[in-house]
Amino acid sequence: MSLEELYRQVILDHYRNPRRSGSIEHPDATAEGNNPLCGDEVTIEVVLDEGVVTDAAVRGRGCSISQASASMMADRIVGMSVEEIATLTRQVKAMLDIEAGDPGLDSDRPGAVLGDLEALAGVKQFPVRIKCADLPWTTLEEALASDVV
Amino acid sequence: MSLEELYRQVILDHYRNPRRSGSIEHPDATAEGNNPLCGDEVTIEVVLDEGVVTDAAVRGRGCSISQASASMMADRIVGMSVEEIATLTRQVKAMLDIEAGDPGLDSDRPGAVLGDLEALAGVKQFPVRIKCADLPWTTLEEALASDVV
Amino acid sequence: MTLDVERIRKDFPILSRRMNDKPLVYLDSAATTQKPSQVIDAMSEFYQLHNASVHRGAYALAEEATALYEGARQKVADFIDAGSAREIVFTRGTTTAINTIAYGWGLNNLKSGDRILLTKMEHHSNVVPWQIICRHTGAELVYLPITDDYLVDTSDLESIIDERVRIVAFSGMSNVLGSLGPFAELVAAARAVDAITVVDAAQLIPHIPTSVQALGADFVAFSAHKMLGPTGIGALWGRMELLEAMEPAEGGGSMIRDVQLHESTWADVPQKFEAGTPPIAEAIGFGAAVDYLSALDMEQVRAHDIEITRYALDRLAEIPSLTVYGPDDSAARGGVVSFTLADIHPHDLATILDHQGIALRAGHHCARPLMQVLDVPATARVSFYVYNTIDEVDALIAGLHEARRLFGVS
Amino acid sequence: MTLDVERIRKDFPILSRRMNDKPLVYLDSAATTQKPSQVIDAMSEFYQLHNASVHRGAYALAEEATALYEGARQKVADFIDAGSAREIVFTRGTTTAINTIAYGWGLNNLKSGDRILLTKMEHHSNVVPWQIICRHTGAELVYLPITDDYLVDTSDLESIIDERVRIVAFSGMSNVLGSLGPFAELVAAARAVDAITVVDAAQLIPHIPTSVQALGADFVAFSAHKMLGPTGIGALWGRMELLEAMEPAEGGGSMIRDVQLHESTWADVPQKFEAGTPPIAEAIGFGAAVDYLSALDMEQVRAHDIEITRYALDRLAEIPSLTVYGPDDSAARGGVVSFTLADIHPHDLATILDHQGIALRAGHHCARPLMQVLDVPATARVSFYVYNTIDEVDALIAGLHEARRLFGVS
Ligand SMILES: Cc1ncc(COP(=O)(O)O)c(C=O)c1O
Ligand SMILES: Cc1ncc(COP(=O)(O)O)c(C=O)c1O
Repeated sequence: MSLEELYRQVILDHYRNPRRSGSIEHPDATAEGNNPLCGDEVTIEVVLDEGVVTDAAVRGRGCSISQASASMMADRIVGMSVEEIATLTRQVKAMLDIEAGDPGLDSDRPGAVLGDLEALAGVKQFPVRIKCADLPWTTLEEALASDVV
Repeated sequence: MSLEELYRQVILDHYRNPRRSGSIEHPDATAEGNNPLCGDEVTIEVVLDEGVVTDAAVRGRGCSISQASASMMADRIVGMSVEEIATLTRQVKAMLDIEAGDPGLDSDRPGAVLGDLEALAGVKQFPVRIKCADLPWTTLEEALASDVV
Repeated sequence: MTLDVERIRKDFPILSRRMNDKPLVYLDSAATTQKPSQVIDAMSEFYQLHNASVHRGAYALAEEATALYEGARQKVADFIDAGSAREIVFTRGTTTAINTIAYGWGLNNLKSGDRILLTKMEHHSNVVPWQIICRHTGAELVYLPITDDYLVDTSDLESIIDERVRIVAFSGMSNVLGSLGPFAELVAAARAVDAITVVDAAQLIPHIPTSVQALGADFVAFSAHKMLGPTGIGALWGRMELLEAMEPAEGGGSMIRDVQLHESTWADVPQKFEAGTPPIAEAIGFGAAVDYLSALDMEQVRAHDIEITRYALDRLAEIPSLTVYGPDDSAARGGVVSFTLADIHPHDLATILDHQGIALRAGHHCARPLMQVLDVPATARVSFYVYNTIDEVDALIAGLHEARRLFGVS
Repeated sequence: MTLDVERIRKDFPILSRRMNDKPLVYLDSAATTQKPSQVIDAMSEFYQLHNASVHRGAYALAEEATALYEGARQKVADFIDAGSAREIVFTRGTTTAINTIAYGWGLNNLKSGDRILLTKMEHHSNVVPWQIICRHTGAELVYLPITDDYLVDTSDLESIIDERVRIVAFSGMSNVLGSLGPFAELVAAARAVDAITVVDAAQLIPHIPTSVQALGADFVAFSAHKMLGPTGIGALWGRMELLEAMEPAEGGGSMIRDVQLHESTWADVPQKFEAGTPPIAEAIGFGAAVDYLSALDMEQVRAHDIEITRYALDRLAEIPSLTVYGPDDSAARGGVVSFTLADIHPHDLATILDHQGIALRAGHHCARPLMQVLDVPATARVSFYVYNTIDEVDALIAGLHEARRLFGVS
């Protein structure tokens, strides 16, 4: 395991230039997540249209891993349906070694499925940091669950 | 150290037939002592006439050592002045190894000074029990101190 | 013997000690048990290799310590068949666990006129915290009496328990009489009036195979040091929904989600109840202790308790003018036997036996209300555990005869 | 070096460990220190030879355990120059010690309108217990601000402290900034309005030679595990007359004189505050820890802290875009150094350094109110103790340069 694998350029880029950073005036679903032990915070807001995320915003503070993960996530989910997001979330968690079992990840072309998010794969060599990478995803799950009526 | 030295006949006799057991209607000095850790209890009442104990009563419950010590003490102090009792108390405590230094004990004829009380000497071989033998004496000190005006 | 006691004894270094030139016969396990090397070494090894603060570290050593600490929580949870490790709160011991409920639940929920139902055979740990909370809230204590055969008397339970009763707290196994609590009855009666149930399981968990889920109570408190584990740690098991609703007693680090100048929010269960640096090495020792007991098999531990206690009760019955306080029925009791012998005070008995290397307890055993019921100032008490042998009971009996001789008791 | 650190390091088994193929560089002693063999072995030996319950036993083994336990109390008393061993109450740690005052003194003496004065650099342990007691009593918290040079700001003390203030509680040494408290000023101001003073000495006692009598405060709380001792134990020192007047927080066995069904009376100090079976082996380990520190000589421990901290501060100052939070004056601070490095989050720093075997802390350090004053979500923190070397500081500096490289910080 090497630090270079953890701190890839794309991570540092998302950390320093977070995408979709800010807030949305009338979100359909929102959730705040925090990691009381290390202090990372993430707030997620999404606009939904017939089960599809049409806009998303995140803000928060914390380490490069949690903030980059949030930025990549926000960038990625716009245009995806809630079901697609659920699959993606499972895939990310599997990549982070959080969830066991076959997440339906296309192992031949993982890049095609996860794209930028693949950059988070290095985290699983650093168990202390897995929860940082995971925080935005768990918070997103909560946000989407809160919307389900 | 032998158990026979601890449980001499005179101890068992005082335990089973406590002297001056009971209470006094108008005591001049009184104190209650107890040993919260082992539960021994002693109450002492004395009548004083110009600095001399003219009557004494004890009651309590507890082990043979504490109750025999109380009985021997009550029997002994009647007729003694407060100063004489203070000396005797120091002698007893020295015998029990509680107080260091020369208590003014006449080492040639200890029996003549302490009499029956010598039977308590065996206790010092049993450190756990020293506080039992001491309880009545410390309580007596409190009773007499409470009277000093 | 059901257990291979000779092999077990080899694990306990202290059992090779001699006291007063006699082999140590340790019959005071209800006060605290001895510790096997497996437990002692687990703690030393933690300090030698893995010591770090838990949860808050961002480095590998702290992760190791955290994994060991949380692993111990899981072991303790499994040992008592808890639904989840999160239902285990590590405390300093049974006493602190009961105080945690008293302050956390009691101080925040009780009001004047409310009642707490106890039994007259409780250890001071299950009496005094409630008295303190009553003083603060105006609630009052009510006691269930004891039957002639030394069990909790539930015959008037229906008239005693009504909706004023908010808490029913009772010992799972008396540390004086050995009596096992009438769990099902008390739990059902409490549930009928929506009272919470608190089991002082300081003696129960070490001696009786227990599933807290089957027990049905709401809170169960116990201490590691009475079940081969270290001092300084115990556990409070609670039903998740109650733990979630309950306020913490102690405040401090690690139990918070956020701290502002004038108010704070709490971390999730169980951290909410674990303010400050926890007893980390002790948790690991506790885990090693339950591993040891599980390897012996708690059913076998119980069978050994029954066997040795039965033998002790039968031998004690042979001694003239000896009175045993506690049920005779092996199924209704654990391995704790209290007694008095003629007019020999229990402390004198303890001294005489100590002289022969035999360690037994004399006193009120932190149960003064029970002593008043029994109408004795004190009793002598022997208590057994996995390392005790029939030979040791024989030594006890010989010691008691020596006491009779010294005191001239016929 | 003032201390013979190479010799000292041999006493700490964990320091020969390697982490990630690098020698372990342990820079998190403010969280918990490592333990010398002398401490580890003292506890093992207790369990192997002397283990029994204290105070209540009537046999020789229990007397041995009691003598060891009370001997440890005397050692801790001597270490802080207490007037009497009876003024030492063993608790689970600093957090429990402060909660003991909060519940024992606060809950029984405070009323609506009363005030508790804290500083904005307190550890959550010295904030949250007071918030809880305020909720129960209606008292309120007031805070002293922090100066630009990271000290408690006492410039408005006179206007802030009046007779509404009943308790003044402050840290002896900040676990984030290293700042030493303005003891004399706060103690005098508190005394002038008859308020009690509580010193959170979790960092003070391990690092600064301290006489509690000279300090002049009323209560002093500290933890064994931050001064080479075991987890699971700490101490509350209190002035005898205050301890005698104070109600106990926890109820249970050993802390009573008598228990009746509806009320109880308390044992003498310190037993009154030690409900239940105490952390016995831990007390003995605590005693061994203060023996170890006394043999090193606390003046030398302090000199070593100053030397290594000075070196660290000077080296850290060489790193571009690194900010240290805390006083620069060695006389005004202990061996705790918090910092941030450019926009690299402290957790990232910790991970990068961990990769090189260096254990440091990142986070809010249980001091969120202070983080708000500093206007940072978190800091990185290194903290030193008797076993740390100048070489280890050099390793830290190299690690920080590696972090700069990885993050492309100039
Ligand atoms: C200043 C300060 N106060 C209080 C505490 C709490 O100590 P403990 O966790 O040992 O109770 C700590 C350490 O965590 C501390 O550094
Ligand atoms: C029945 C019972 N309850 C409570 C306690 C208190 O346990 P601890 O002293 O470990 O807190 C004990 C043992 O002393 C006990 O036997």
